[in-house]
Amino acid sequence: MKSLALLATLVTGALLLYGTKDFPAWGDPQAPASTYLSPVYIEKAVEQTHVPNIVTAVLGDYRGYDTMFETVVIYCAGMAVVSVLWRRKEE
Amino acid sequence: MIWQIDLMILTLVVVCALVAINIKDLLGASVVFGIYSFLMCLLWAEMGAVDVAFTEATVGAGVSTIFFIAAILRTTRRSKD
Amino acid sequence: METIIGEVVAKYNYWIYVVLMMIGFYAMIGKRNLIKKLIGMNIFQTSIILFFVSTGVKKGGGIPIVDKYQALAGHVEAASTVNPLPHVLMLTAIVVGVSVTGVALAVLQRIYQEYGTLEEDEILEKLQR
Amino acid sequence: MRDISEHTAGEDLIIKTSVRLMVPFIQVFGLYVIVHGHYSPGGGFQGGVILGASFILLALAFGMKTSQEYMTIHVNAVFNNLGPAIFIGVGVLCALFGGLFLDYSALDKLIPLGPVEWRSFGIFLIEVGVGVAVMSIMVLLYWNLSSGGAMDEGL
Repeated sequence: MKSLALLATLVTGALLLYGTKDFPAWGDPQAPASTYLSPVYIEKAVEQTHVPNIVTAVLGDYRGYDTMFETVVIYCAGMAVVSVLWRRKEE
Repeated sequence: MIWQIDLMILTLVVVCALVAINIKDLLGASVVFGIYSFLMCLLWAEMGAVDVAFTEATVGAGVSTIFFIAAILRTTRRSKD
Repeated sequence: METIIGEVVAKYNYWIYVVLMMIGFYAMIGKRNLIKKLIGMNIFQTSIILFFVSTGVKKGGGIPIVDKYQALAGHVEAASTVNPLPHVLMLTAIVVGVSVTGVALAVLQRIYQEYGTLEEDEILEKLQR
Repeated sequence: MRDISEHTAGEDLIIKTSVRLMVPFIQVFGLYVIVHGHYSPGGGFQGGVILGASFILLALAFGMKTSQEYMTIHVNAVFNNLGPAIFIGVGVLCALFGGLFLDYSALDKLIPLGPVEWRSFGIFLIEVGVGVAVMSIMVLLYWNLSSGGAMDEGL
């Protein structure tokens, strides 16, 4: 059982290591992830929201839906823990 | 970005992960997992992701470790592997 | 030879992330203790968050907090600041992760109250009886 | 002078005194992290977790009953619902004043501060909502996990 788990892990790891062949170099400013949307955020966020911390501006304004449902997820986690562990006090 | 510091922290992170899953005592495992979270926070602060590092320092290393310890004290501390 | 060294310098971070992911994955499917599985899940999650944050790194880039007056005057260039978008996405992922950990620990406490153990094979044995 | 036999592990003088000194500063720091999230690292998640951690620290040092004197279970239940309600309420208010959902510049019709300033202030409002929600949920999770659901005794 343990050797099977080790085999599965090694196969997955080898596949992922093979996949890193196509990645851009680490810290490359011209990587595809850094050229599409984020320059707009960096250059326009302060002008449009007056918030110097760009992460807060994107979190609260541009991606407000994301944060809202994330708050709902935390709320659901609290309710789930209460309903799983709830027990009445013995009189 | 200083690659010596980067490599050192990455090595320590891998060592902490290996210790956390191989130690027999579950309380020790959760404490080592807290150390792992702090090293990860250091790594993110070094990458320039200050908000993520702050969140990991409060959430991952602080509250998550306390949750693990609380649950272990309600259940059992021993583990077979 | 030089291309190999260049490849190693450019990619060694990704390889260590894959190693971390393998450790977490092995703990999830190979260990029998349920809390060990949970710690493995957290390691797996942290390695993926690490990968996402590292896609936003730019060599020589500063932190994503800019000077307000320089930015209003239009003096901020995108190349001098790291990419803030993965930070935002992973910020929510960390907080959701701790909620998932809390729910999982609650379920583990119920399992312990019911079966008196946290080992997977003993629970399966008690289920079959 | 107490007998040594009734000196249990949870009632250490040094821990009690230092926690009593530290908790107000931790709470002030949590509020600072929430309200200063526009200009420095921080925001609703981090500040909320720090505020929750101060109550968890009280529960660790003085027992769960003491922490429930400062934040009762009913207040916690109100806060649980208040956090998401602030967030969604701000979004609905924006929609009612003629903008899109969560488009804070529409609130300019309510109090004329300028649309850009309203976007900054709207981000602050929802950060407060997130902070309240995260604080109360973290305390609730700790109470439940450390007492096995009874919320009366435990760590």
